[in-house]
Amino acid sequence: MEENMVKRGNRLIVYVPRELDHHFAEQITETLDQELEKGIVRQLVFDFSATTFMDSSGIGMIMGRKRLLSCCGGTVSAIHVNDRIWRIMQLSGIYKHIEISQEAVWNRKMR
Amino acid sequence: MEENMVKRGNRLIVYVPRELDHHFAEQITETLDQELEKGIVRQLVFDFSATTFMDSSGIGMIMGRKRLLSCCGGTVSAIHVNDRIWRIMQLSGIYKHIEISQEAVWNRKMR
Amino acid sequence: MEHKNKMVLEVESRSCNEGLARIAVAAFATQLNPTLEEVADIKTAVSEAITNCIVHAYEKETELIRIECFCQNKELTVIIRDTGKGIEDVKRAMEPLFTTKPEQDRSGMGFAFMEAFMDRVSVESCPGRGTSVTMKKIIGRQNSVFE
Amino acid sequence: MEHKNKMVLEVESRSCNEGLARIAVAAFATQLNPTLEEVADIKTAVSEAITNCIVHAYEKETELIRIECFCQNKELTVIIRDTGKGIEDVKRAMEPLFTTKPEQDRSGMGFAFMEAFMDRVSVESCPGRGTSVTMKKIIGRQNSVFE
Ligand SMILES: Nc1ncnc2c1ncn2[C@@H]1O[C@H](COP(=O)(O)OP(=O)(O)O)[C@@H](O)[C@H]1O
Ligand SMILES: Nc1ncnc2c1ncn2[C@@H]1O[C@H](COP(=O)(O)OP(=O)(O)O)[C@@H](O)[C@H]1O
Repeated sequence: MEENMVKRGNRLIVYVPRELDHHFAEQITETLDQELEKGIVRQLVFDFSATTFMDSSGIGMIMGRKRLLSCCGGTVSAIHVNDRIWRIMQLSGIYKHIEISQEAVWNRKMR
Repeated sequence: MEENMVKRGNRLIVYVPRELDHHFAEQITETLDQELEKGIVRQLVFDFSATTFMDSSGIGMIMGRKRLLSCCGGTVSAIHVNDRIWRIMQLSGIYKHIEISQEAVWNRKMR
Repeated sequence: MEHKNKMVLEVESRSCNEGLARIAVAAFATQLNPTLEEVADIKTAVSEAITNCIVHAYEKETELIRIECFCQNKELTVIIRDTGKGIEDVKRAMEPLFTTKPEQDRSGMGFAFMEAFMDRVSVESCPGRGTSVTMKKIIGRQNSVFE
Repeated sequence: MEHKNKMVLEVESRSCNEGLARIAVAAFATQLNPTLEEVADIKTAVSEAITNCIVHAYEKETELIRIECFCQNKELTVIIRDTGKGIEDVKRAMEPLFTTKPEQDRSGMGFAFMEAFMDRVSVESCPGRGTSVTMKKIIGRQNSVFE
């Protein structure tokens, strides 16, 4: 899981897996919270470029991290979100709490 | 199904579906035998370029058509067969009865 | 001619089986010629109901979840049954944002998503004995919740 | 830590369910990290056993086929059960090229393929009461029949 996170200063990018359900949300939370507890991260970015499926467990995972970061003024955002996932984020109301960008991936990096 | 067969003189090409199991073998047999009964076809070609799965029902279907055509000196062949399907044909011994070509598809036609 | 078919799937309440259940139900739905959007709707709804069995019905225990699928002409029915904890107040449980496990990052949107993505959702539950969630969707009608 | 999991799938004996059964068993096998070759082996073996239930066990009837999958560490077990016609002489039935339905284009290679692609195949049958085929395969050992 660790190879799916990249830290740059106080910014942490999480590369979300292909399917973000309860199973994978729990795995991400476990590693991510260890990182967040260090208290350095202020900008948390979920990169959805590889993700084709998400359900309400994904929403819960993101909102939970948002709550953790809010106490210290940190921000959470989701980038490279496809149409389907954008609509799920709309339906859930999470778009009011985090920044969401649908911008396509131009320069898809090798990870 | 009919759009998956092309007749040119006494030659009939059957474009085999993605998965050639008992279900699809029965469907092909139904249409194909109507054509073969007309007694014109002498060269029957199964084009496997789109096919990724085949089991023993596919072998049975091909051997059955081979028997039909043998009475009138007709031939059966399989073209654009991938590695997996080629091995299945080997295992079954069908390679002794029909001509098999693994040659890749260079000029993949739109069907 | 009428088209009918049936499938029953039983899996253990392990989170690694959530994806398996989605794939199997989506494969069953294929015979109704669904659009990609409809397949995604079905997968989301199934994922919500299966997750609820794992998280709420059985909590830490490994028990069986039963998924029954039927189709009749254009209608798909999926019933997801557990023999777990049950729900005291179904009406309240189905309210958007209601959850009994906020500390486990549950969003309370599970039933809301099932209702958004399927045509009909009904829940029967008996506290201490289990829950069954019945979901129906007409395939090929193009009534996406997003339109 | 030991890895264990279980799935039971029941489908009607319709030929359109052959693909469904392959997909579900392949999805179950995913947790063992199979190679593409191993997935293809499993799909072929499952396809043979399911087809036999449809063609031989139930003939024209629509009855249920039960597919049980287990995994324990690296070993996958798939059991396919029908309650159909049964087999009088199992040893003979398993001989390559033996078939009771040559007129229906059966090749007699069904059991031979199951044995070629799985590590172990055992068949129990009771004439008039049904058949069960148990297949086992160790995943990740790279013992392809083709090598
Ligand atoms: N199968 C179930 N067994 C027991 N309780 C359940 C079940 N499904 C849902 N519930 C209850 O209903 C509540 C709302 O469910 P849901 O809308 O899916 O949100 P969430 O799963 O995020 O809590 C859950 O918090 C739980 O208390
Ligand atoms: N599930 C089953 N129920 C009854 N008979 C069976 C079953 N499976 C196999 N058989 C018998 O065993 C024979 C050999 O099976 P198989 O090797 O799969 O070849 P095929 O299916 O091509 O006939 C069949 O022809 C049939 O008589």
